Amino acid sequence: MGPTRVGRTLGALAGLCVAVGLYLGLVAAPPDATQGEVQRIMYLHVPSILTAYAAFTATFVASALYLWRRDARADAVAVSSAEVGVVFTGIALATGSIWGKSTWGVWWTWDARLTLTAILFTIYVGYLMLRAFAEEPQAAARYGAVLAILGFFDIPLNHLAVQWWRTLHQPSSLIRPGGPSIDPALLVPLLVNLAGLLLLCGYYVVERTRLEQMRQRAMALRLMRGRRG
Amino acid sequence: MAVAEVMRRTWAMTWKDVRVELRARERMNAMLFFAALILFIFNFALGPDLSKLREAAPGLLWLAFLFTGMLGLGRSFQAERENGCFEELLLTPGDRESLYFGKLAGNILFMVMAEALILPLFAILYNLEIWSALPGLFVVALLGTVGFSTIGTLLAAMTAHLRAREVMLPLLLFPLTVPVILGSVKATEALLSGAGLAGAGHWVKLLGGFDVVFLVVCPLAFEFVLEE
Amino acid sequence: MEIRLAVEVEGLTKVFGSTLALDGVDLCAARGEVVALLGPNGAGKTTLLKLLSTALKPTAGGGRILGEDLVKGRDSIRRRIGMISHNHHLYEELTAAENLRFAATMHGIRPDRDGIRKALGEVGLDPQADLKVRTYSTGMKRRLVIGKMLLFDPELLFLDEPHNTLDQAAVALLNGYVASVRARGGSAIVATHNLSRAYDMADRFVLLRDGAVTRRVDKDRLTVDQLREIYARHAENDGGSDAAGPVREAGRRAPA
Amino acid sequence: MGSWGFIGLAYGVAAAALVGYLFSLRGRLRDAGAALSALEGEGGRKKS
Repeated sequence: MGPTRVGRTLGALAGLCVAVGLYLGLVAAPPDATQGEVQRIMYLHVPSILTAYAAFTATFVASALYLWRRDARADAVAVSSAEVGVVFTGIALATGSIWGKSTWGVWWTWDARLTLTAILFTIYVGYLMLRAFAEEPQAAARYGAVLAILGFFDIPLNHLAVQWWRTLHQPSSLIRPGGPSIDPALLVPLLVNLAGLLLLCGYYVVERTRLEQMRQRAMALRLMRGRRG
Repeated sequence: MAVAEVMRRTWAMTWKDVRVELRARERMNAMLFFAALILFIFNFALGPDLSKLREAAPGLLWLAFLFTGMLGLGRSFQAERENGCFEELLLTPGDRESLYFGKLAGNILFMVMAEALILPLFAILYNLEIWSALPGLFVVALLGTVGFSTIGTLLAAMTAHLRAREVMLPLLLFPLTVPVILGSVKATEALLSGAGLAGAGHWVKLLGGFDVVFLVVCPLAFEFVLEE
Repeated sequence: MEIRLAVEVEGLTKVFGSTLALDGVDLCAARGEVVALLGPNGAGKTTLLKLLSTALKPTAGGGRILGEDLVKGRDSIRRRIGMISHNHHLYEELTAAENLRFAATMHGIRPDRDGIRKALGEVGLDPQADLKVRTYSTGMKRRLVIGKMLLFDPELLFLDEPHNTLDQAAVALLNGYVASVRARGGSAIVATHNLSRAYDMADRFVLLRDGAVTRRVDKDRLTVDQLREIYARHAENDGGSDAAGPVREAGRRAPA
Repeated sequence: MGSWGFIGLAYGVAAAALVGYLFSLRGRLRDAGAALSALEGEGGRKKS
């Protein structure tokens, strides 16, 4: 199964969009009034955590579909978007920590959003390990699906708990219920970068799903060979 | 009548777990010994200066509760693992939810019994005055224990057959139960500083909400974990 | 309507990862009939038994057990079957009476004290009713499982290597119980590689190897040595499948 | 380290992660493709 047309176009679009986003974020956008240049890290940090949320939501939907219809394709998408989601969560953690160092002088602050990102990271790394440890692929798919569903219901509760627990950092400006409250000059690069990372995530998920399906097919072939052996 | 049968089956599961545990006493002994150990270790690690400890008391108390509980949850399907009783559960007719609730009730009971011994020992060692906050503490401890055990029982069933189950259970359980940890510790902190249940209001609501959500989700998911 | 076949399944397949445990097995068993599944370890006997008793879900294939669909009718199938296995599915820390009370409740039966006492009496465990099963010998544990079956009173009985490590008396009790099930119109499927025990117990023999049926044989005038010889040819080594052999099958030509 | 230093570090880490993942994905796809064609090839030979 070679790279599909969808995969290639997604990849090209993502590349283009990320490039534009980079230009806007690093060059065109004005420096932040209070934080200065370093605030540009936001154009990477916020989009990557939002992309991770999107990927984990896809994992939830695919997992529910798998449990309902036992469709191997849904399982392939579930594990793929979880893996890609972990990569983006990792980026969000790293950039958040670097941003924290530059503004508050410490690599790690128990700031609400950073803490949530860390929790998300551990939950879905646990998901990938659970799938790796389960001997039997059907069990790995089933257990993984259940864990993804638990994780999905857990995240809003985590949001509530951590927000009340502490919030050093300004409450996350973009996801606040009142909608984005930052001035348009900063908003456009943010949204372009978000689109870029979402497209890139889509491309990675499509390719990773293809890999999973090839593995599934190889297992089926080994099975057939076993039968004729 | 279906409901009566569900209740009977749930009660039979809990009765069996409690009866097996009272006979073998493996799990309770391990939990109590571990709890006492962890309390003493806190002292050695954090030094005898009580004023420092008192400030961290709610956190330490819940660390003792949760790690002892985690030890108990890890063994919740031990009786089933021996001589094939897990497969026997697969063969029982009727709903899977009663199997889950029966096992959950047992786990909650064991954890609460451990807490009932940890709390006085903790109060003595750290010479905390908990008498006035006791009713509130009971409510928070129960809410926290239910939340922790609800997901814990499901994950214990899921990791029962895994090779590295001693590692996998905590690794999966603690990140998912952060709201329980935060809620319980903060509510306990409010209680110990005399604020009463009202003072810890929103944390208690968080714990309640967490329990309700997962008392619905986990039994439904249990069917997919149990099937082979 | 009184169904004629207790078991009627086609193409039963079970895959674990990339190993094919069971490869498209057809099986029929009429009411009042005992069928023995024979084959070396790893031939798929236990997997087939677990699929028929709804402990495992089939990867492919299906059929009817006691007139109920193998997958959709699982709940009511489980109420009407019983399993006697080499590991005895009992709780060691509970006493015999407690084990029966727990198993009966989970099976959906209202256990009363004398019902349990009567069952224990029939398998000769009345004096040990209140002793922990941990103190029981294997034979006594097997008797207790038979006592459990007396409580369940299954229409279809599954036995998985029930004979190993059994003393003479327990074997007699087991064979007696299976005969009583058959006498009441019930049926049984026994998986074993103990040929002589299977010969005493069963009417028909299905030979399995590498997850597939290699031969089906009726008992009729067959002697145990003939069975041993057929078993040696079809289940042990790689002998060519004997297509022309006299194969009597309830109404359908079995795939070679 | 100046603010542009931090910006460079952040974007550098992100780029490393994304490109690294892409190469890992490409590698795994290549290996899976090879394994698959080996299996299919072998399958073919046995059938004919």
